[in-house]
Amino acid sequence: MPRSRGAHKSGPRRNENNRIYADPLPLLFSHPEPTRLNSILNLLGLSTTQVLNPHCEGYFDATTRSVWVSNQKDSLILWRRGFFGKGDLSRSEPSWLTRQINARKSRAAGQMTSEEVTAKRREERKQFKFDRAQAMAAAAAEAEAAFAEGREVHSATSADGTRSIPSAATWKPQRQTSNEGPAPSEDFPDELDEEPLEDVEHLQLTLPEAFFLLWNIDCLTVHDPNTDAPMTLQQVWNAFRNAQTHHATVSSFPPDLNRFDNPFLVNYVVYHHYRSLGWVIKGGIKFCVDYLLYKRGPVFHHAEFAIVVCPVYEDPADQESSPYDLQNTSPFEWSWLSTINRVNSQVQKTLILTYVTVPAQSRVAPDILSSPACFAHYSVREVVLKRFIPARMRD
Amino acid sequence: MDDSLEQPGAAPDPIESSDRLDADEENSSGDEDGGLDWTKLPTGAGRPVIPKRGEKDFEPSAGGGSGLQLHVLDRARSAMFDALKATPSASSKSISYAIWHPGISRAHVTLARGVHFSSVGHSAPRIVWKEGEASKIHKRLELLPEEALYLVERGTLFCTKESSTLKSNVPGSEDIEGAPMSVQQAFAEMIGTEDLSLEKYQVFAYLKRLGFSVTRTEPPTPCYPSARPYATHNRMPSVLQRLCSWFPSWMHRFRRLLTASFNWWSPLRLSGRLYHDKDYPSVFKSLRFLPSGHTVPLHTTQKTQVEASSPYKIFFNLYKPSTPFRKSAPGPPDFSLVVVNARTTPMPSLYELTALFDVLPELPPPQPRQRRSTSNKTSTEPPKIAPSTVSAPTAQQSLMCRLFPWAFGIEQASPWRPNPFMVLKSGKKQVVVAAVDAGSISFFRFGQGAFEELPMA
Amino acid sequence: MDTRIRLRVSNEKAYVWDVDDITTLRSKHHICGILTGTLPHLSQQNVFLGVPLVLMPEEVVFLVETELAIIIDDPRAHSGPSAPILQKYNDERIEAINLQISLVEAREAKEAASAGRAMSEEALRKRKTREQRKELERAKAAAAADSTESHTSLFVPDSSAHTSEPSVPQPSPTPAPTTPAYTVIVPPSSSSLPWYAPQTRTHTTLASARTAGVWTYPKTLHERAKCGVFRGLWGKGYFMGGGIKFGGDYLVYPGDPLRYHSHFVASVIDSPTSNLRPMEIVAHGRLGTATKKAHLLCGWDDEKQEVSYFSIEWAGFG
Amino acid sequence: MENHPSYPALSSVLPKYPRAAGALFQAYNDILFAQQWSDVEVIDLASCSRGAVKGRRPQTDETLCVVPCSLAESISTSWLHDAFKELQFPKEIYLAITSEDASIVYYKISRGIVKPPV
Repeated sequence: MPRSRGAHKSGPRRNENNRIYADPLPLLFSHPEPTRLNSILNLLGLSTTQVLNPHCEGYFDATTRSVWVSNQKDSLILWRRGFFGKGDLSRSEPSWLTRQINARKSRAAGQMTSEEVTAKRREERKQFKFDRAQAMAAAAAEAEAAFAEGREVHSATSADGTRSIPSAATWKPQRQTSNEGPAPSEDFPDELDEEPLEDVEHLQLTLPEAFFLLWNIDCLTVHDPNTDAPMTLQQVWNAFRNAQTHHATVSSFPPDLNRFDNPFLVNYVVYHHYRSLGWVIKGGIKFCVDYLLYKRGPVFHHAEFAIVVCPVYEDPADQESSPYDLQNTSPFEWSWLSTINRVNSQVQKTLILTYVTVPAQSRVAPDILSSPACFAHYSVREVVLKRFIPARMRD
Repeated sequence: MDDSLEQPGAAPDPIESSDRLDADEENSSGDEDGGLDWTKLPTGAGRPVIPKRGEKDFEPSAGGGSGLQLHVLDRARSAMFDALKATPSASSKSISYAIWHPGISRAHVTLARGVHFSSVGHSAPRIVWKEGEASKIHKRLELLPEEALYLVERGTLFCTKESSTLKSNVPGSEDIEGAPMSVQQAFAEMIGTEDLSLEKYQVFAYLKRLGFSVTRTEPPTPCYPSARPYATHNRMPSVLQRLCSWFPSWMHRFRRLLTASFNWWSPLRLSGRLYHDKDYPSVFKSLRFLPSGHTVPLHTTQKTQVEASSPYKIFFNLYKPSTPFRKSAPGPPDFSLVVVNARTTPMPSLYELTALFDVLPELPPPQPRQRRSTSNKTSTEPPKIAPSTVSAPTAQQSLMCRLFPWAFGIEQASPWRPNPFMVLKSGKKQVVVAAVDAGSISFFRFGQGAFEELPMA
Repeated sequence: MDTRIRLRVSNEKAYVWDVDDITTLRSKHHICGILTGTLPHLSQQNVFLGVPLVLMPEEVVFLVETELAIIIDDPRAHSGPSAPILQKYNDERIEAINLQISLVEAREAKEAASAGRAMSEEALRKRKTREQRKELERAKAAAAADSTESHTSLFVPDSSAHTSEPSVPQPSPTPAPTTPAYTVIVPPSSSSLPWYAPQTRTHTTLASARTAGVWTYPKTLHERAKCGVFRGLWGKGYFMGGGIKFGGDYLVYPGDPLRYHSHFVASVIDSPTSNLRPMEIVAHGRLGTATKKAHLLCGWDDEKQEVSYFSIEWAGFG
Repeated sequence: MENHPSYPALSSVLPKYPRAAGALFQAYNDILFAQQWSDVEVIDLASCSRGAVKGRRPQTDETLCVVPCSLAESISTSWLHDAFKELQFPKEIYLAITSEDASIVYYKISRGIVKPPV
């Protein structure tokens, strides 16, 4: 365990998580009861273990460049066995419907919903800041007056000051100023609550996630949204690369499919690299990086590593001719490096620059791009970034 | 689990707050530069302690500040200006003397006194012309420009500028030649020589003030003592290495890709009855077929290769104050440092980083974390580079294992397995880059990642 | 007399050596620069630094353009003295040293007399050795204490005190044993050197300095943008410090950074059409919120020669 | 996509600006369903080639303007200026930045120099 942060979770809850999230991939292995025949087969190198493949289903959506899994059973499998996808209306696992139902129940019972609790907490925080600012201004005015009269001046914020400045630890909400929670009866007539809730949420898989599930472990079928028909691997291969047109600059629309710098390919290489090493890899926009790496999964620990994907063209000519506007292809300015490093060290994540080489068209013939065999020509390597503090490196 | 941290206002973590207490302008909390409280500057003798940071206001009140604000500001400013008026000086019994020779960019030390010379200066043979005599080679003590400038500005070296005609006759220093140099003149004339930029000087002085010994990595002249710590490590091909040069380890790792049997439309075949290890670790292992790691060759075209003019050359060797240092025979450095001007040079490219890593030694695995009851601020620091262990058996063993994994019956796991997170966070090789923006220095450590060697599953 | 600030330029870096100039810059012109020299009596730390003050290039451009400062080509201003001038200078130095020595001798004689007994030269020598030994022990003890408490101590012991390898060729000349100790001053600025001649090496405009190859900043659109933004923010009464460490180009203070926290981290955007990645907004917004600053995007329009500002904050929801 | 309950409200703008369609779709759903804003409407923001969203946060009266953009795009200060202009210079606009994993973050952009709260 990297850090003891997860330790505050109560034991039963942790055990529960260990049980629910025991499997790192949607595939399951069923080991039959040991029999004499089985042990003989095992000795011969033959396996009697059954592979249980869940065969989940999703729809390709070109607009959001993702695959939607709307079937609740499949969503649960994909989330619980390897943390694939994200609820499009939730922070992680799709929970929108449950939250709505709970909110209705809370309202009916005259309690606050969790969203309202959050809103109230933010409101209180605001009030605290306001109170503190007021107290500081008053202390400053007092000091000012003392100075003007030639009396001894106490520092506005020091402990020996005559006023106490509220701190986050000491401040208490004076009075419930707002968001008491709405009255149960009038605002929400009963008949409104009777209206059935439609689950508008789906589990959204990124294209690399979908391709990983589909291509490597064959536990996902992607359907064409127009025909409803399952797409072949070759169709998926083309459709996912084609979906990257939003990256393209307008002038060269639509972009040439046979390019090594297709953003889907570059991202897939990174995604596959970390998945194959056993990491759970999720998007990192909140921390201004491309990906976050979790050792077992987001329910267990904070992410240890923050990944910035840096594509490196083997041949600068390919970059010049590129229809794509790939990010992070040039070395960063120092101010940008400090920015992202600061953001991530504030939340105790180590920043990793993950370099993906983009094969030169002159070295590798582009017709290899017609199949995933092209992946053999990319390479991934990491550079670990950390601030160096000489004063702390003296002994 | 990251939910609580996703909001940008999330409370800063304890590690960063301990940073904040670090009484150094390394401080991460924000606007410390130029914002120090000079009124807290220790004045008298004795060992001063950290002056507390002054409490600052949010903003001046209307009209440029209230009476009290202006008063406090005035006090802070005069404390600062008073401190700046101090002149560099030393007792005549402890000051050293040198003559600056612009033609060779060296200061010839004519009188060396004090502890500084145990880590500064080197011996250089020079032809000396004496009147009426033939030329003779004398060994003499010389300073590089950064060494001379540093000693001059702290007032421990009195430097004059070479002149054939001018002689002084100051008591106690009868043979001083030339005109005295001010600190200002030393800045104007010594910087810009022998590859010394202001940025490099600022980094040098910063580290010297912290007690580090700092030497040039690339000897400017053959007589300059060179650490050359890596030559034996990387440049002497062993029998083993020569044997393996035609079969690099990365090829072994990805040999499946090179065989016709690999089906790119179906990389993982689990359905067959013959598949022996039907469990998650084997599945993940079979998924590791994409080339990764720094040993995979980096294909470049002519244009992307690191140019000779790249500023990314290791310039200084750093020795911690606690490392025994002999200036005539320096050992392997604790850190290797590159200095760049942050305004004109972006961070290094992958090609530049690769070139840097190529000349650096592999680090021994990080030491187990020292648990401390109060804080564990050392936990994320890189390991100490113990020079004696660089070529220790562990390093060789891991090399062997990486070259001939099948002989050891292992594919990925090396015997080198301390806390994998520590290894992943420090990297196998490290280079420190100091990026200087008009005098403010940011130090970053770039580590060569090794994720492919330490899978999680 | 020209009261403009004298910026001593060498290697395209501008230094201010006169403390009075540093005072004027800060108090009158709201220009901070960065102190970069070692403070003579606090030479083992990096928190408080001394002269010279190094200016950011945009500070230099601003000061010269507004005729608040002039550029001096410093290497050329340091001509060598003629023999008579140096002779005179050295004579004055010797005179000052002799004065110092006689003052010390007078004080010592007085002390010796008041001690009630005249010491033999031998006794004096012994006392001196004793004192020196004590002093050394004190220093060692202090250094040892320092190294054990290095986390709380700002002042680093001189490491070289522990190792005392003799420097390779020990130069022979030692001061005559009879000369008493006196203080040797290393002149900080060159103004005290009679042969320093800045008057003849002065550039009052950027154009003149550029032609002479002494100062060429700004050369690019980006550098022009930085100068334009700096001038714009200065004109609004702010103080600016370098911001690279903090995720931008400048830290922007509402008053002297000695007394006020910065309100913004500012980043310079070269032109209205320069690419702005949404990820930059995320990062800057996030970092600002965590450090109680707002982020300021400062967009330069080179044609109109004006700056437009956008402030970024976290939305507070989502 | 066409079967999604919010498609009818977006159908006028989504096909018009295909490159920004994903970001708008995501932001609109998040605001309506996850943030639970009221009086949510989509408006055509031609100068930025996309639709924008207006609405009120729960229990507030102020109408806020949200401009969606995807992490993969590049914007500029003139883009920001155009957005302000076409929205008739509101006090601030909220940039909804979307990522393909369905994550979304909101940042408030104000014109001019707006100092942080004390």
